[in-house]
Amino acid sequence: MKLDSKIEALLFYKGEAMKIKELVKLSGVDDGSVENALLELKEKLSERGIWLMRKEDEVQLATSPDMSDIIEQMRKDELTKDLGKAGAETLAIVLYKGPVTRAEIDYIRGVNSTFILRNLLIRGLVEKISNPTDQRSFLYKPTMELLSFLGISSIEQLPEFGTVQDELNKFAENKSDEE
Amino acid sequence: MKLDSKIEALLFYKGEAMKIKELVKLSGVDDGSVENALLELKEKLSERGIWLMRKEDEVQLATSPDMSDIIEQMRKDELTKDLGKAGAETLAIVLYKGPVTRAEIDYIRGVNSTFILRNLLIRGLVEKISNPTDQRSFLYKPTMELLSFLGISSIEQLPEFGTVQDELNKFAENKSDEE
Amino acid sequence: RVALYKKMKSQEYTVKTQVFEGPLDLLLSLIEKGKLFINDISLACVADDYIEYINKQEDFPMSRTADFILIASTLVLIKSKSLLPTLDLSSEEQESIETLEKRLKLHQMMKELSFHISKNFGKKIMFTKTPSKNITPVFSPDGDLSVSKIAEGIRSVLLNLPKKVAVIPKKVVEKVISLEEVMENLAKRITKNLKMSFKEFSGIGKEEKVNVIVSFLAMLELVKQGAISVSQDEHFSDITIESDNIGIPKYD
Repeated sequence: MKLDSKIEALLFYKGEAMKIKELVKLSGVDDGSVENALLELKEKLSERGIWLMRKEDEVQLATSPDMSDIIEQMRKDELTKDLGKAGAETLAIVLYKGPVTRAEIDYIRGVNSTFILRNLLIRGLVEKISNPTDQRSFLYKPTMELLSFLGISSIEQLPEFGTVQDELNKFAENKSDEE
Repeated sequence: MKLDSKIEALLFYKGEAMKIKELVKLSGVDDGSVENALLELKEKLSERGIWLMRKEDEVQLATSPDMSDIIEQMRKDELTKDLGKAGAETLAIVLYKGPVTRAEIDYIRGVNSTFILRNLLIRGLVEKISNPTDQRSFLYKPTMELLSFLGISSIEQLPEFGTVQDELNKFAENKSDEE
Repeated sequence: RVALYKKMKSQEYTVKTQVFEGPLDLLLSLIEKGKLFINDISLACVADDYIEYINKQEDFPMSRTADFILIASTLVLIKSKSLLPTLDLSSEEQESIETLEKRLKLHQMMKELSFHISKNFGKKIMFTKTPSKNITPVFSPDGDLSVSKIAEGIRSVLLNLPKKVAVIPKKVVEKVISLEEVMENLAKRITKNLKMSFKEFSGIGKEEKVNVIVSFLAMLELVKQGAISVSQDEHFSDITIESDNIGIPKYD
């Protein structure tokens, strides 16, 4: 694969600014080759929907400025679309069992919750905090805005809070039996 | 800006799979134009570091399979790559024969597949949709994530896909045998 | 066919020590070990080994035994038909044989394809863009988000939790019972067909029906191979089994 395509893939994957020297390190070539490849990539992207942006020693891929209106529309759609059954279920687990990891949510629901959690995060309904027992994972919990929107001052006010807790805990215990 | 560039920008911004009808809505043109633009985009990306993936009515951008090793080095977390015999068999059925019901999977495997299917759902490798012909059952089909892990940009790129489809169609001719 | 049958016998030990995921898995491995194609002849060849395998398994869970036995009944049908071409099969029985062959072929096909999946999975991953870390959330509930919607959500979650205790489904129990009937019926028909009884040889009445059938098929096989000869004085009387070198074969 050509160096400019390699760099394009790295920048795409990262999704944010990368230091040029990081690109040099990852692609295993010298600075000059990376500089040349960046020029080539910029040229190739000139007529496309993605641009190569450069600020000092950092580069990044971004959508071209002409796209701002349509992207604004897309963001609005993401924020207003119906939460659906998956949304209600995931939100309910975060409320009743939070702070909770994604793995626990997935296990309880029996399906993967990556995309729905992403949507709940950008909508400010849940937030993620670092997990004190595992550096690599996060814990999800309801936002203050969500609680006040629902009109509950403490989690225990949720309907049948005690019984739901019991059932979820019982289920979580069975998990450790199985493994 | 050209439609294929617009679509590229939308997919880049979104960073995950998008329904084609969503692209139609956002770009304000008809289905046919979007389909043509997608073909054009695929063509333009063919030699690049980013590829266009397609599964039924969904598309997404992803890094070229050749970049797999280098990107894995960038990641902090370890990916689970173990499928086991039961997992690989079930995925083969879902990929080559999907959408399928659990009953059909059991019929071919000769064992109950409830647990393995749950596991694959949690890992986001298969998804279930309601069965249009039977409200009480579900249909299982591959996810975009599964194609990503197999390094293919569409399901037709699976080894022997065409010949297997022909053979399966031959089997399906005496469909009444299946309960 | 006799040669194939003997070849299968020599593979027995390896098969017995293996663990199989299900009946089709076992059956396919018996066929593949004998380097056979999937058809009625090869299925007849492996029938005894299959039945012997399940007889030797003592701690099968009930639900799994049913799956294995159900396939066994079809194998017995196939074997009976191959040894006794005059045996009439009902259309249902004929269909169960065809279905088994078809399932086995599909099973084999998917098992072979699964090797591609295992081999390629995770080798060349196509990664999507890492989600942006600096998106500012905008509080945006949807129109009908409320405490009752949340309560509905959690109820649906609890309802869909997998049940821990595996109860044997009624259908499975029914299947086992119907197998008994199949065996009984088949025993009667074979006896009538040959106009003889094999009471003593097979321990009829004392043994499990499946064993009676297996014994009978074994005896027929030995007759075919010329190892023994059998004679019978009148209809429904006992059979005399004669042989110079092996005496009365001992099958369990």
